[in-house]
Amino acid sequence: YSSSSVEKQFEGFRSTLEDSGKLRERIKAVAGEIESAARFMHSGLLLVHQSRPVPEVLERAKGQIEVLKGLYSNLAEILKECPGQYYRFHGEWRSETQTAVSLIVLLHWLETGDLLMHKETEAKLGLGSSEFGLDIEDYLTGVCFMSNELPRYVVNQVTAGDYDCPRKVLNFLTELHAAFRMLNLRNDLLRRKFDGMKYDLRKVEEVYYDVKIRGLTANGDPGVPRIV
Amino acid sequence: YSSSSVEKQFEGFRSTLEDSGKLRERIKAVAGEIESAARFMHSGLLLVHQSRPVPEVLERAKGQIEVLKGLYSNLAEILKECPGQYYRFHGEWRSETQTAVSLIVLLHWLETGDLLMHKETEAKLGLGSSEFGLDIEDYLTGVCFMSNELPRYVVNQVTAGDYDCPRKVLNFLTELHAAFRMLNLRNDLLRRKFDGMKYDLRKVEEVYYDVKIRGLTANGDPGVPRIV
Amino acid sequence: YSSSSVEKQFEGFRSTLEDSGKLRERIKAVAGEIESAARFMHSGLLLVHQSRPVPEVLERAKGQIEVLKGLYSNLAEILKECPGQYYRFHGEWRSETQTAVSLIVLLHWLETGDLLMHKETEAKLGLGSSEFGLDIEDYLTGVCFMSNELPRYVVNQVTAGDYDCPRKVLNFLTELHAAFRMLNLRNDLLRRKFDGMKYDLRKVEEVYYDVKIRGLTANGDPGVPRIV
Amino acid sequence: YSSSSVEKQFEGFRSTLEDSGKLRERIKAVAGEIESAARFMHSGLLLVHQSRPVPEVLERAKGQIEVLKGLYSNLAEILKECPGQYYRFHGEWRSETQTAVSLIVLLHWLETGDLLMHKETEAKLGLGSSEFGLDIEDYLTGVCFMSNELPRYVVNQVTAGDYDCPRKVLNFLTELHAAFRMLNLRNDLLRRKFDGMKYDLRKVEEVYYDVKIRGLTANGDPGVPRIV
Amino acid sequence: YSSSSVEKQFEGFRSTLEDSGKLRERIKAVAGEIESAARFMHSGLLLVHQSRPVPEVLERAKGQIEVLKGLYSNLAEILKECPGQYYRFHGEWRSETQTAVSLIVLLHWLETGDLLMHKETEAKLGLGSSEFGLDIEDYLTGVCFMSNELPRYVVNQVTAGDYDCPRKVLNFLTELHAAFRMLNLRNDLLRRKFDGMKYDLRKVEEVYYDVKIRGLTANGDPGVPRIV
Amino acid sequence: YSSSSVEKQFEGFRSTLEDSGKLRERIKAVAGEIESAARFMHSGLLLVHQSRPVPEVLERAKGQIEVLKGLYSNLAEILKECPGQYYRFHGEWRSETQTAVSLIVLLHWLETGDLLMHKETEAKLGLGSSEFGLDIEDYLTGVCFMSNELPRYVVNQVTAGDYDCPRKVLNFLTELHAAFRMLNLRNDLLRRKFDGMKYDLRKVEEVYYDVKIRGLTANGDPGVPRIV
Amino acid sequence: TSTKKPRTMTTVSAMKDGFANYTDYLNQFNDKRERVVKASRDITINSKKVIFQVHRISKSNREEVLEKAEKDLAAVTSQYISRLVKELQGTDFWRLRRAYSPGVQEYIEAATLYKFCKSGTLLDLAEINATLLPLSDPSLEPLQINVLDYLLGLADLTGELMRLAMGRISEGELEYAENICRFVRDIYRELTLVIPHMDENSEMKKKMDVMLQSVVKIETACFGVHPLIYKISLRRRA
Amino acid sequence: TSTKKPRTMTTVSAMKDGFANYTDYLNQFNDKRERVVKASRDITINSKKVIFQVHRISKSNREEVLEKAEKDLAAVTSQYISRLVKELQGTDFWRLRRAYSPGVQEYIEAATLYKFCKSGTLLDLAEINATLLPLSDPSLEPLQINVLDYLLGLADLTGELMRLAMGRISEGELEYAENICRFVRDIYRELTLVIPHMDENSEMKKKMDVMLQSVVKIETACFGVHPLIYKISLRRRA
Ligand SMILES: [Mn+2]
Ligand SMILES: [Mn+2]
Repeated sequence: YSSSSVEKQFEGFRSTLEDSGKLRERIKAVAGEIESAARFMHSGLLLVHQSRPVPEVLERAKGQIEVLKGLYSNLAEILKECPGQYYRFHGEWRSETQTAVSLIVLLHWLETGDLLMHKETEAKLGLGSSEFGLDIEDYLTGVCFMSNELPRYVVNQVTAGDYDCPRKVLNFLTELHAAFRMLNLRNDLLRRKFDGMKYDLRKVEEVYYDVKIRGLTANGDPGVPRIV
Repeated sequence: YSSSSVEKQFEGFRSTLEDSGKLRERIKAVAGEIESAARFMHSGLLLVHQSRPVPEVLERAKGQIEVLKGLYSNLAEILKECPGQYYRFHGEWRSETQTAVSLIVLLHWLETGDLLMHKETEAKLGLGSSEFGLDIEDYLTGVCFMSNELPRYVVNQVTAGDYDCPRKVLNFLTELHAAFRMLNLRNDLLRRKFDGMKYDLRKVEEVYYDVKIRGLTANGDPGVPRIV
Repeated sequence: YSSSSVEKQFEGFRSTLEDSGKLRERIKAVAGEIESAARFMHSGLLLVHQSRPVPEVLERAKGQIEVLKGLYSNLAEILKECPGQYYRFHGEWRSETQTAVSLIVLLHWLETGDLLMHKETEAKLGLGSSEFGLDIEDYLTGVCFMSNELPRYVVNQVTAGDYDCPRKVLNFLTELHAAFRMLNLRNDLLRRKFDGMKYDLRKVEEVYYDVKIRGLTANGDPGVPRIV
Repeated sequence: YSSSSVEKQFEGFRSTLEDSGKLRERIKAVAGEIESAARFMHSGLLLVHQSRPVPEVLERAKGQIEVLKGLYSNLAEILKECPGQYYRFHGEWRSETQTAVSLIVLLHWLETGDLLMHKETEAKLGLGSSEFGLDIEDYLTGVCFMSNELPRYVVNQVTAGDYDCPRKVLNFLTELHAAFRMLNLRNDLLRRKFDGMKYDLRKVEEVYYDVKIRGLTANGDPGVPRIV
Repeated sequence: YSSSSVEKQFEGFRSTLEDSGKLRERIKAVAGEIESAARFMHSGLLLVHQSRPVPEVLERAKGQIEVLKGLYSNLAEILKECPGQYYRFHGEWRSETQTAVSLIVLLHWLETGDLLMHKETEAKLGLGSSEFGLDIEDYLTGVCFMSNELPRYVVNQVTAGDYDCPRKVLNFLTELHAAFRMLNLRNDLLRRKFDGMKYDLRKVEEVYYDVKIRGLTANGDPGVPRIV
Repeated sequence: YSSSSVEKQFEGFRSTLEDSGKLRERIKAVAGEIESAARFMHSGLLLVHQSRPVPEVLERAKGQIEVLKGLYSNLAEILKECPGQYYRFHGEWRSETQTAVSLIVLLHWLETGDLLMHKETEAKLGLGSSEFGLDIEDYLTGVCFMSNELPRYVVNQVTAGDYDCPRKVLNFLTELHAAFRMLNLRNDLLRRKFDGMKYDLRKVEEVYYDVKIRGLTANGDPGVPRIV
Repeated sequence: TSTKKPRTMTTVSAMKDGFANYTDYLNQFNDKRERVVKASRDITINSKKVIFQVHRISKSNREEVLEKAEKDLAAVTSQYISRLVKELQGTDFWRLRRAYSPGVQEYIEAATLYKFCKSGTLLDLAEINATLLPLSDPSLEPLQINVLDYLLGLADLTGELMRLAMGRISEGELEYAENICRFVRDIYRELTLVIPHMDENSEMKKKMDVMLQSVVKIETACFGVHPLIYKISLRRRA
Repeated sequence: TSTKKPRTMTTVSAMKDGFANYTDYLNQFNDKRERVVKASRDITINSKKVIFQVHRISKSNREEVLEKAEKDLAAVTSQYISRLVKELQGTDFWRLRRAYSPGVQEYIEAATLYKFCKSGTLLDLAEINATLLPLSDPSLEPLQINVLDYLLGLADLTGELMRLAMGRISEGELEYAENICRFVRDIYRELTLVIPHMDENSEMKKKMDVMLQSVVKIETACFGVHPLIYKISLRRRA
């Protein structure tokens, strides 16, 4: 048995792996920028909890979407160098993308009250070409993260005097939860996140209950006598 | 010293162990189907939290009981092949059965306001033959799981305007809790689940309190002055 | 809604659970006695490591087998009260039985140089009736435990001048190991115990070579009958 | 080198260890009875949450104090056999005693509205002799447990129409909390339990404000003597 | 309801708790010094593994016993301030004492080949007054620790040419192990430590085997033929 | 309270932290190169286990020391930009440096049989200026790592026919171990690594014992009769 | 062997000398670390006392409570922080950071809490460091608390502010509570932007989770009393 | 509300449609994953059988044992690896790596072990991949095992070689054992240089620790029988 042939073979492995290592480094750098842009956007969106005028808050956050779009285009460019290896490096931008999705979906919901669908989200991020798309499970995980923000939002909106907010959010979340239940989820992160959505739902139900039982509904639901 | 007798013995062990391995696989497969049917039933029953007309919700859920019945009959069939080994494989269908019990008991309670008895539950699942019955601790654990759903149900019912619901549930849960206290439970899962029932009770008490203090009881309990 | 039927049902549960609790306590008590008898037997058998005359040592140990037999008959008696629940309580006497098996098998090997078969072991313990037998995996685990004692035995026998012992043990263990390899083991503990057997084999091999190198074999210690 | 002296020494150890083992068993047995008596007492006291007439509930619970007293006298009797070893075995009755204390203190509070002092608790349990007293940290932990019951009590009392209860409990808890804050707590469990007391306080405050807002106080329910 | 009595009581608790806290601190400080003296002694005794003249090594180690004695007298002094609370604070000096015992027992064994008895160990540490003695389980644990040093000692002694050492150590350990087996140990640290002694015994047996099979025994044990 | 002043302050923090973040990135890059050079050196030194001619192996490894020296000079250069913050970034090169030290010390030992001291190691790495030195604990940890290689080295040297190697290594390790014992180590990594050195020592003792008992010592130690 | 022996002898003595030096060095450094840990513990205990004192605040005793808190805080600075200042020179400042960081964080917590209650503003790191200048020997580099410890202390402040808010709500001072709520939200938001730039931020990440819980607790409390309690509080004032 | 209702209606149906799509997609993908996992499991079981067969080797039965092993290995390739080939197209190759990696690693282990026993050389990744080419549909990108799985399989190989060496030593084939020892040392050394470049190398790091233990076990075994057993083995051969 000859040592030198082993050595030669490993020499080849090393150079192959070094190349993909360099690619990974470049991907990581872009993922870091995505994370930072998303964080900035998150920080801006947090102002919706502080009764700042919603349109103004949304306008500033929207600016970040453009930044994100640019970064994803960089990412797609890099991945063109290694066709078919999207999922080899997926871990590098996965959680960043989930966060970005959650923010874009939240922003859209604040604007329209509707859920931004997968294809629409892809479009907002400039993705959707055949090679570099938005993974569906990442999209769904992002939607779960978005739902986590809603209980806090409801509490703060009621405090700010919007007594109809709980009902609207509850309808939205109930619908969303029912839609998710159709999915046949594996025992992974997405499943755990979806399980967490149940608590958001319950929490919003309780706020709605608090509001109703205090007779605070906007249009004076006749079924509940107003006291005080 | 005869080596062939050792070999022969181990040959026998091999086939015995393989047989029981296959049996276990078949049992696991049925348990998986039970889990899936229960999940489907659960999904349907959840609609009671959304003020959907109860009878319709219950009707759909009842269909699943038939499915479950069929699956348990399959399980019983398999176990007939290995008499006396019920408890050897019990772990394979244990938690699935507890979930199934909790749903059937909840459904019955929604229909009648009564607790479905152990024998009745066994009957609904087509069990109760001397060989394959419903383990009492599994039944009791299922009842505990069922109690976990009640606080949320009460909250949503009050929101939907049914102010008499807390009183009814509180009576039911108090009774149930008192009955459980008669048991001398070992320090195991069932004990922990029962300990959790206390929190359900407390939560329902709090809702009842909310309703009463606001004078929202359906028939205007005269003991509590309504104030405005 | 009849509360008394609930109460009555739980009354029934209480007595059922108490009964099975008492049964378990009784089983535990017997298992404790088995453990203690096995410990005593072990303590006696340990003397084979100290060059005490083997027949005398074995005679004393054999006495304990009768004790164990009595205890297993008590166990079987108790289990007759709950037919079909062998595996429900199996955990209570499992590890005790594995120890007992290992000792009985060791003792038999010391006497005859042969492996005591499953059926024979069952017979020695007075088991083997259709209702209460010796679980095969327990038997196999006991055999693995027995193998763990052999390297030490070999070392001490050589020290005491029995140079033929390593060969005999090596033949026995090699055969046993080969037989075990035929099994497709699932069970974790048994699998791990079997994996450990190869270290026993290695150690015995080392002693065998040590002895062979020094030409210490052959000169036929007359006190030890040559088997095989 | 005399082996017999070693043997003799270990003979002595065996009997010493067996003696203290038996002692521990006897202590454990009594501790088990204390646990069971406390559980029974707890079960009786729980009825105060169900608007049962308080005096009747208390009367039944008081009976258990006598039982406990007898058990502690047994315990003290046993410990007399091993002077100076109170803290050696303390772990065996520690948590049982904390539960017992919590119940006795609760009962006293229900009767008088006052905190039962350490010395008084000791007296009720027949302790306080120089050799066997009630450990201060056990007393304090028991008091914390007792405070955990109060929020639920308040909720249920208000539901039952006793609108003065929140004020009384709030005063009591505030005072108690302030007193605890004076202590420089080291012990982990006690510290954590005390930290939990603030949630009890918060909950009672909420109920107090609820009741006040609705003007539900003042109209002096005659059945409940106003204290303070 | 007199709040001042509560306050006064807690004032008392505060000072009591602070006092016992200070006591504990002082005990901890002495325990730290014991640990340090034992470490120093250990470091000296280790030289026996390096074929240094034993008497010289022992002489230096003995000096540390005096230091330890002084420290235990300090400890006893402190404990006099809180009679009956030996076991309350036992945990603070427990493992340090076990180490100290192991060293003193080892030193004695190196000098005499005998096991230092419990009473003698107590005497060496200046303990044994009725109030502050050496806990038997601590003594036994120390003896187990001491046994852990013996395999290494035997290996190094054989390397240094003392071929009689394995026999002597083996006799000692066998005796000790048999003596321990008489005890009915609880399932705790001591039990685990004793279980470990088995491995020491096995290792020493193997060294003895090595020596014997090579005919290296000092006085040419006639039972083993020397071969070249 | 004004939001804008908070914002301004945090703006400042962010830019300060970003600056030191960039510095850290540069340090990490150099540390990565150090790791890679050390790994290369390690891979070369591993050949000593394969009976390759030692001088040749050492020569190649020495080349890497120069590479390391260059990298540490880069590191020192970067740290000049942030005086006094050596220990802020220490974690980035800590384990890499420990590995490098272990290799340099091993190489020196293979060449000379002596321990390379701290100052000498510093010099070999071109460190030792007042600002950027070799942390003493890193040096000591490196020495412990080096000791881990020795048992394997001894085994392989003996296999290759160098029967005097165990004695030499044992002397070195004993001395080293004794020197380490003088240190007053905290309960940290270094302490754990040092505790591990005990096993290296024991392992080398056992190899020495194996060699001696087989009479394989180079110069025929007269105290041990050669057999075979 | 005659040529070998002397070499071994010098080697052994070189090893011994070297390790004797290492021993001295480590002993001295460990002693210093011990002193710093002790100082840190004292700072923690006494800062906690200041925090405790601030929590005694109520509508009626504001002035006197804060006056005492100010005095206590000054005592912590002059008695305990000064001990740190003496120990931490040169590279020790970063090397021993783990040893003193808990104390400094608690000190930051106390100082910023006091300041917020006093003036409703966030005490700046620069202000804190300015108060430390007089403690240093003028000939040496003065000790300045680093940004990381300041931010970690600030993260803990939120928990205290939550307790403060609960107390204020109990006493009906809803506006005060709402002011706290705004303040805490701002700090939380700003920290989310700073956190990725912090050295080893896992500790901070944990604190941020706790912090978000505190923020939500304050918001929920404000929600819980709104608008009902508010009316009561008005009634009381009247 | 009349303007609102229709919008909500369409929204709900959009949501439903979207989720129906997601459900289909996930179901299909999960099914494929299941099939790949199953194929991987089959590959593992059958590769283990090959390994087991190789371990039956002894001085007397070399030829026949290896012949059977070769046949078994070919069967694994044609029956089970081919199933993988069919499933893994496009991005699925990397996406489902976790699902098939255990099987492929075991396959590598079996193939390299067989090759070493047969010819004493290391089976190259390129050689393995060449044997896979005929399995692929020629119109599609052919399946090629990736370097990572190859290296991970190689790391496990060491454990088998350890067992092999033990067996050889027992039978007195010391030179064979020493050859294994050299081979394993080389692989270990080469892997230490490759490991930092591997994707997510924590699994590999764990394997390297186990590997070093195997190397040391082989070395210690060689030491244990040297030079005493060696003489015996000579005597036996004579
Ligand atoms: Mn704090
Ligand atoms: Mn393998």
